[in-house]
Amino acid sequence: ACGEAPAERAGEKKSDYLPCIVSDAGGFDDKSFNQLSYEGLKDAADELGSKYKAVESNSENDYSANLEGLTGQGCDTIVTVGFALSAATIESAKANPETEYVLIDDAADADFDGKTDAENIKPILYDTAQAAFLAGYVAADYTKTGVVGTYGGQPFPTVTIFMDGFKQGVEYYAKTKKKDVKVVGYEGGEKGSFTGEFVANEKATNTARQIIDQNADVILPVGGPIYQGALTAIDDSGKDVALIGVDADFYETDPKTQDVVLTSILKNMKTSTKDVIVAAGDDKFDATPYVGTLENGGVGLAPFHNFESKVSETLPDEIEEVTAGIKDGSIKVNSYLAK
Amino acid sequence: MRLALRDITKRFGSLVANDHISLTVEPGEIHCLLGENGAGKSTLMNVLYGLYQADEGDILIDDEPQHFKGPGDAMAAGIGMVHQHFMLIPVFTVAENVMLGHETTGFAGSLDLDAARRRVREISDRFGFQVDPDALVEDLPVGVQQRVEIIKALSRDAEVLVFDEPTAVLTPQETDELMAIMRQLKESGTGIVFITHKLREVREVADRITVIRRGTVVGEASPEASNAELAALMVGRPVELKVHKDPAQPGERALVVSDLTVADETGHVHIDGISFHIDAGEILAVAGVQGNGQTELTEAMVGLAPHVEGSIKLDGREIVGRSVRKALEAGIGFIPEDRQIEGLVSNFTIAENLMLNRSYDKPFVSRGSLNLKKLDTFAKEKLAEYDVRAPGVSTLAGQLSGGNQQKVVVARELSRDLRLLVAAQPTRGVDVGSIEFIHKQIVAARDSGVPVLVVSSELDEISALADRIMVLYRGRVVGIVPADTSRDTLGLMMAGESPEGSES
Amino acid sequence: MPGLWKTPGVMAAFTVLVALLVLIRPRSGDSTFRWSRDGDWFTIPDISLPANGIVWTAVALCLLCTAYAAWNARAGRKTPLVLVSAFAVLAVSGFMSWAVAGKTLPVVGLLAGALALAVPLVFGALGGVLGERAGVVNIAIDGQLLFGAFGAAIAASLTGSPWVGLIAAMIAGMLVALLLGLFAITYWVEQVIVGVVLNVLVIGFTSFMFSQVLSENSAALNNPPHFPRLEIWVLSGIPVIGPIFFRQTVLVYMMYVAVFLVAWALYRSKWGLRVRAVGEHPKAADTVGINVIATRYRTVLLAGAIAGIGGATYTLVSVPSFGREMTGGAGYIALAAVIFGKWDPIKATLAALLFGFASNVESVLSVIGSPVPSQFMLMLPYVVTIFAVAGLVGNSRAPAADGVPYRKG
Amino acid sequence: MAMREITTGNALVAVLSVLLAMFFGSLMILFTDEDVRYGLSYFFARPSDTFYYAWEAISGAYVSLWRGAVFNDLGGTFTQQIKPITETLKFAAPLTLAGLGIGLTFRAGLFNIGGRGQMLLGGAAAAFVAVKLDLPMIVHLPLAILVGALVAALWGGIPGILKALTGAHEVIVTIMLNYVGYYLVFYALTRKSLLQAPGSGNPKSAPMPESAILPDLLGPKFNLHAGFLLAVLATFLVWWILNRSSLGYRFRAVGENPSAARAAGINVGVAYTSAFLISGALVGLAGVNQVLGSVTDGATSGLDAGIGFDAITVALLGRSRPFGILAAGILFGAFKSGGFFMQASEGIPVDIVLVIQSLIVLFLAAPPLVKAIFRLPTKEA
Ligand SMILES: Nc1ncnc2c1ncn2[C@@H]1O[C@H](COP(=O)(O)OP(=O)(O)OP(=O)(O)O)[C@@H](O)[C@H]1O
Ligand SMILES: Nc1ncnc2c1ncn2[C@@H]1O[C@H](COP(=O)(O)OP(=O)(O)OP(=O)(O)O)[C@@H](O)[C@H]1O
Ligand SMILES: [Mg+2]
Ligand SMILES: [Mg+2]
Repeated sequence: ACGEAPAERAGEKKSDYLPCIVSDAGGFDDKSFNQLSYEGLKDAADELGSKYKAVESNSENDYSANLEGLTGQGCDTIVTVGFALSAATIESAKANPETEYVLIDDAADADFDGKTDAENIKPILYDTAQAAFLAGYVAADYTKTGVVGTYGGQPFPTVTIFMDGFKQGVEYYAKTKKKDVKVVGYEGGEKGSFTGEFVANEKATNTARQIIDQNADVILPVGGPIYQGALTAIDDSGKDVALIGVDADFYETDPKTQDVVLTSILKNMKTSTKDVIVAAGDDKFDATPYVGTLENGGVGLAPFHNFESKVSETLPDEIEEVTAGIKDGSIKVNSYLAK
Repeated sequence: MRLALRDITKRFGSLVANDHISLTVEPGEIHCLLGENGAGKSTLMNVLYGLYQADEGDILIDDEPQHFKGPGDAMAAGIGMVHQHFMLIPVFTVAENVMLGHETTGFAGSLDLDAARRRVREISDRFGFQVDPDALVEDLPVGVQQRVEIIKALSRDAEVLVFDEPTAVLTPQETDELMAIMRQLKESGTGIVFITHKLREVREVADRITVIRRGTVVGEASPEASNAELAALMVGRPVELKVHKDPAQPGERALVVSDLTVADETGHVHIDGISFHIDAGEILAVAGVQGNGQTELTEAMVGLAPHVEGSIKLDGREIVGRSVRKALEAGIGFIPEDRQIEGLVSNFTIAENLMLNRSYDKPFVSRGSLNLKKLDTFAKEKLAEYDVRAPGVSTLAGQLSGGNQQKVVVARELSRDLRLLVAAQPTRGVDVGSIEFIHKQIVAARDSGVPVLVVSSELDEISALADRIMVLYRGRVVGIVPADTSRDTLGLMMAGESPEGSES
Repeated sequence: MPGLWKTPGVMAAFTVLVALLVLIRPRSGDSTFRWSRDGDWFTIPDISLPANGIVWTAVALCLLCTAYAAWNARAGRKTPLVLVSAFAVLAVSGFMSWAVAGKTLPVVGLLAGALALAVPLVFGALGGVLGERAGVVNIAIDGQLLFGAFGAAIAASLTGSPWVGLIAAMIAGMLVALLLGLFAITYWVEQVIVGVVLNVLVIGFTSFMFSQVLSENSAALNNPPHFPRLEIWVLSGIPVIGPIFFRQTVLVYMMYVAVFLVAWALYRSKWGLRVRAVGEHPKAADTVGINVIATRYRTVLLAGAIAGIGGATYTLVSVPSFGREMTGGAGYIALAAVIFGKWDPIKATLAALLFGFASNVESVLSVIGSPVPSQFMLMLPYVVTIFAVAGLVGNSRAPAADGVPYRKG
Repeated sequence: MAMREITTGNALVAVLSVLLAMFFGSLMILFTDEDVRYGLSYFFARPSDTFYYAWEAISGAYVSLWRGAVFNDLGGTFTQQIKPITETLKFAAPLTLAGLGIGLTFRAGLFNIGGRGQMLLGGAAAAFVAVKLDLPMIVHLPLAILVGALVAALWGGIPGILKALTGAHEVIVTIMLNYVGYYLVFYALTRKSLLQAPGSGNPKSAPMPESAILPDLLGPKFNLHAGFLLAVLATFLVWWILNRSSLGYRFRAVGENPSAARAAGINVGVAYTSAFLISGALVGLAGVNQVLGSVTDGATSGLDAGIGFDAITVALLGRSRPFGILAAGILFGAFKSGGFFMQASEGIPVDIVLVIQSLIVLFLAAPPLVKAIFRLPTKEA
C-alpha cells in the first residue's frame, strides 16, 4: 500500500461501444455456459478496448428487470445466456430495436414459426450431441469394465443433449464393434440420474459415487459445477476412473482435473461470443442464427492430453472417421437441434 | 445468624413494589409476612435472595452488609428459599433437582448421582419425608414437590429459610406437617420467613407478624390478633371473612353423573367410575388433595378430557362425547384451575377475553363478523360490576394482578345464562378482599338456581361455599358429606379414609 | 383415540402403495443384492431373488405387521417400535426389489452413501439440539453450515491445510451463533426471526463475497485441499460394516465421537444438567445460582462450532470448492431432524440418517435406472419424512423454555 | 408458541436501523470495490485518491439504489423518471401477498415455511387454467386466479390438517412440502399433457394468453399490473379477517394461548387448518401474480423466485400486521427494484441487498442495541 501514485490509471477504456451480458440463475461462476460466455465477452471487450457490463440473475424474476437495467445503461449489444432468458430477451429486443441481442442456447422462437421472433436477436445454439457422440465413442473404446456412466443437473434439453449424444456414441460403438458396453445413469428422455440442482454438493458427489459403484470407469457429468462431485468420488474410490468434461477443455480450465480427464466435449461459447461481440463492436452485427456443429467447429472434442498414451492407438483415426461420418450425414446423431 | 433488611426499595419502572421496607429475622424465629396480592412480599424476598437487586437499602447478616449479585451469593451466605411458584425442573428427577447448581462430579465432569441420592435420603429421613430420589418431579403430587423444594434448600445448609406461600397447594394434613417441620427447623436455630394468605396458619406458627400494603410496612401485629384484625390491616378496610349465605333451596335434579371414568392420553385412569348428582340451586364442593382427579373431573364436565366413559347428564341431556363448544353451549360455565393457562389469553385485552367462549355466535358475533361496540359496552359493564381494578377495558389481561385476572374469568363465565357452573380453584392465590367478592358471586349464582360444582384444595373455601362436600381420593369418591363436617374428618377423608355415615 | 391409530394408518398406506406398484407395473427378472466391496476380509456372495416373489412376500408380511398394529391399537396399546422398524425394513426391501428388478443393487454403496449424505445434517442437527436444549431456537443452522463451508474453503485454500479449514469452519459457525446469541439472548428478539434473518444474511454475505472476491481469485481463495478417506485398520475389512462405517473421512469419525459426546454430556455430566435446566426452566436454574445467560451463550457457541464442522464437510469433503448457496437448505432439513428426533441427540442423528438413506435410495435407483420418473424419485426423501412425522412422531415436546428469552426482574 | 411482537421503538430507531444497515453494506462495498483497492495500493502516496474512490463507490451504490427504486433523475422522459417507483410496487405485490399469508399463520401461532411450495402450486395451477382453456377475459382471468388460489390453499392446508389430526410439526411438514411441490411442478412442466409448452423440450409452459393476464395499471409504458391491486385488496381483507371477523379472533386466540382457546370451546384443529388454508391461498396468489402478471411468458419451476422465503422476513418486519406487511413489502420491493439498477450501473452484486435487508430487520427488532450503538438514552424499562 505504498507504491507510487500513478499519473494516470492504467487500462482506461478508449472505445465507447458498450457490450453487456446477463446470466441466468446459475451466475457467472457456473463453470459452464454463463462463465464461458462472460469470458468471451470480456475478451472481446479487451480486444475492442471498450468497457462492458455484466449482471447476474438470481431468479427468473430478475431477467426482464436486469435487461431493463442494462438497456437503461445504454448497452449496444446484450448477450443473454440460457433458454430461460429467451422470452425476456424477445420482449426487450422488441422494445429496443436499436439494441443488438445475442441469445445463447436458444432459438428465440417463442411462436415456433422456425424464425427468430425479433430481427435484432442473434441466437447461438450448439448441436452438442455431435461432439458428445464422439465422446461416447471414446468412452466405449476406453472402458475396461464395459460400463460407462453419466449424470446431469436437471433434465433440460441443453443438458440431456449431451447425455443423449453420449449414449448414441456408446451404442454406435457397441454395434459396430460388437462389444458389450453399457451406459448407466441415463435411459433417454428425462429418465436418468439428475442431482436436481446445478450445484456442486454432496448429492453430486454421491451420484458419481453410485455410478462408480455400478462399475463404471468413465463418467460424464453434465451441469456446470457438478463435475466437482465426480472428482471427489473418483478420488475416494481409489479406482481408475476417467472423467469427461463438458463445455470447455477441463484440462485447461480446471487443472485439478488433469489427472483424470479423458477428454472434454467442447461447446465453443467463449469463442463464438467473442467473435460476435468483436464483430458487433466493428458495426458488423449479423443476426443470422448460428448453430455450432462439428462441421463449423462450434462443437468438438478436446485432446486427450495425459490420456494420449492410455487410449488405444487406433482411436484417433477412428474418431476422425466417425467425425467425417457425422459431417457428411452418413452417421445420424439425433438431437432436438438436428433437423 | 441474624438477618436484617434495611430500608429496601425496589422499583419496577414507575411502580414502587417495595418502599423503604425494613425487616429483621432472628435465629430460631418464624417471621410472618402478610399482605394483599401485589403488596410486594415476593418482591422483597426476591431481593433478599439475590434474584432482584434493590434500588436502595441494605441486606445485613450479623450486621455485615451483603452484596448479593445473584442467588448463588445468597445461598452461599446461608439463605434458602421455597418460591411461590416452584423452582423445580419438571423433567428432572428429585435427585437432579436437588443437586442442580452444586453438583458433585466424578470423572470428566460426570454427575455423581449416587451422592445426590444419598443427600436426598439423608434429609428426607431427618424430617420423615418420603421422597424417592429417582422420581420425576412432574410425576409427583404438589405436596411432595414442595418437600423437594425444602430438601433443596436444606441441602445447602440454609440458616435462614424463606417460604413464599407454601401452603396454597397443600392439604390440611400436609399443611400441618409443614408447620411441624417449620417448628422443627426453628428449634434447630433456623430463622424462617413465612408468607401466606391464610390467617389461621399465621396465628398458629408466627412469632412475629409484619403486614405490608402497597409496598410499605403498615405495621406489626401480634400472633394473638384476630383474623378480622389481620385482614383489616392487610386490606385497609374491614373484610367479611365468612360468606353470608342462606341455606340452599335445592330444586330439581339438574346434573346426574354416573359411572364416570376419565383416562389420559397414556391410558392412565384419573377418575374411576364415580357417580354423583347436583340439584339446581345447590353447591357441591369437591375436596381433595391435588392430583386425585379433581382437574380431570372438571375437564370431563366440559368435554376437555380426551378419554371419557360413563354419563354426565345435564337437564337430561348427555354431555359425554360432545365437543367443548357444545358443552358450553348447553349452558356450562367453566372457571378453569389455572387462569394463566386455561382461563385467559394474556395478550388479549380484558374485553377480548370476555368474549373468549362466545366467538361463534351472538351476541358478539353476527354473520362471522365481530360486533365490537356491543363487546365494549358489555366489557365496561362487567368491569364495574365485578370491580376489576384496571385502567380500562382495553388493558391487556396479562397486566392485571392475579385477583383481578380471576375476576375477569368469573365475570365472563357468570355473564351467560348458565345451567351449570363448574369452578376449579376459583380463588387460588387471590387475596382476602377478592376472595370475598368471588365467593359472593358464586353464591349468587347458586341462589339464582344454577347447580354449582366447586373444586378447591382449600378447606376454608370448601366450608364457606359448600352445601354438600364430596371428597375425592385416587379418582374415587371417598364420601359425600354435609357442609358442616369438621376439618379433621375432611382431612382424614382427603387421605383416603372413609368416614362413618357418609352417603356415597 | 386417533393417536393410537396413526401408526397403523400410515403402515396400511405404505402397504397399499407397495402393493399398487406391483399391481400396476409387475416386474420380471431377478433382483440382485450385492453385499461386498474390494478390500473385505471375505466376500459375501450376491443374492438374487425373483423380484415379484420378494415384493409379494414383503407385502404379505407388511400386511401382517399392519394387522398386528391395528389389533394393538384396538386394544388401546401403542405400536411397539420394533414392529415399526420391522415394517420399515420390509416395506423398503419390497420397494427396492421392485425397483431393481433385473439389475443389481449395491447394498453397501447404498448405506455408505446414506451415511455420507447425512453427515452435514447430523452435525447441523446436533447443533440444533444443543441450542434448543439450552432454550435458544436455532433456525440459523443453515447459516452456520453455509458460513462454515465458506470459512473452511477460504482458510483451507490459503493455508493448504484442511485442518485449518476445519477450525475456520468452527469459528465461522460460532460467529453466526454469536450473532444469534446477541440478538436472541441479550436483546430478546424473537428467536425465529433472528434465525430466519441470519440465514438470509449469511446467504447474502457469502454470495456477495463469492462473486466479488472468491471467483476472481479462485485458485488462491477457493481451492481447498480435501480430507482423504481414512480406512480404519482391521475394522474397515469387516464385510458390509467395514466399508460403510470405517472407510470414511476423518469428519465422519468426528461425527461418531460428537454424537456420542453430546449425548453423554447432555445426560450424564454436570454441564449437560445445567444446559437442560436452563432450557427447561431458566428461572429455577437462576435460583440455584446458575448463570442462565452465560450458560446459554456458551451452549449456543458450542452448537455453532458443531454446525460449523457440518459446513466444513461441503468444502473439505464433498466437493473441492465453495459455491453460492451450496447447502441447498440442508439446515432446514437438519432443523426438521431436530424436531423429528424430539430434541434428543441420538434420535435426531437417526432422523438425519433416515433422511440420508431416503436421498440415497433416490440416487442409487436413478443411476441403475428405475421405472419411476426422476422428479418422483427426488421427492422421495421429503415424502418419507412427512409420513414419518405424521405417522410415528406426532406431538413432540420441545424443551419448556425453548425460544423464550430469559429476563431478570 | 405465540409470536411476540417485535418491540420496535420510535421512528428514530427505525431511521437509525436503516442507517446502520447501510453502514455495514458500505463496508462490504468498500472492501470489495476494485477502485478502492486500487487506491489503497498507493494509499500513503496519495490518500485522497482512496477517499475519493471510497466516496464514489458508496455514494454511487446508494444513489443508484435510490434511482432504481424511487426516482431516476437521469431518465430522459418523465415516464422513465418515475418508472422506478412503479417497478418497486410491482415487486412489492408478491412479497406482500405471500407476506400476508405467512403473517396470518404467525398470528395463529403457526410457522409457515412452505411459501415456496404454495407459490409454485398456485402459480402452476393458474398457468394450467390460463394455457389450457380458451375463454373471454372476463371469465378467464378470474377463473385462473381463483383456481390458483384454491389449489395453493389445498396444498397449504396439508400441514394444518396433519397438525390437527396427528400433531405433526408444521415446520417440518411445510419445509418438506416445498421440495415435494417443486418436483411436482417440475414434473408437470415436463409433460405436454400437463404444462409443458407444445413444441418445446424445455420445462416451461406456453406464454399466458392475453385473456388471462393481469391488466396493466398505468398503461403499457409501465410494468405495474393489477397484481398490486390484488395485494392491497388482500391487505384490507386480511386486516378484516384478523381484526373484525370471528374467525380471525379465533386465530389470534389460538395463536396466543391454545389451551385457553380450547377450554373456551374453540376448535383448535379447525383453526389451524383454516389458518393454513387461507395462508396457502394468499401465498398462492403471490405465485399467480408472478405467472399472470410479472413473468407472463410461461411458468417455470423457478416461478417462486425466492419470494416464498423473502416473505417470511417481510411478515416479520411487518410484525404480522397486515398494513405493516404492506409497508414492509413495499420497502423490500424498493430494495429489489433498486438492486437491479445498482447492479447494472455500478456492478455491485444484488446480494448486498439481502445483507442490508436482513440487518435492518435485526436492528429494528433490537432497539436497545441501536440505542446503545448511538449512545442514546434508554428509557427505564
Ligand atoms: N418483574 C416485575 N416487573 C414489574 N413489576 C413487578 C414485577 N414483579 C412484581 N411486580 C410488581 O410489584 C408488585 C409486588 O409484587 P409481588 O409479587 O411482590 O406481590 P406479592 O405481595 O408477592 O403478591 P401475592 O400475594 O399475590 O404473591 C406487584 O403489584 C407488581 O405490580
Ligand atoms: N414482568 C412483569 N412486567 C410487568 N408487570 C408484571 C410483571 N410480572 C408481574 N407483573 C405484574 O405484577 C402484578 C402481580 O404479579 P403477581 O404475579 O405477584 O400476581 P399475584 O397476584 O401474586 O398472582 P399469583 O398469586 O397468581 O402469582 C400483576 O399486575 C402482573 O401483571
Ligand atoms: Mg407473591
Ligand atoms: Mg400470589
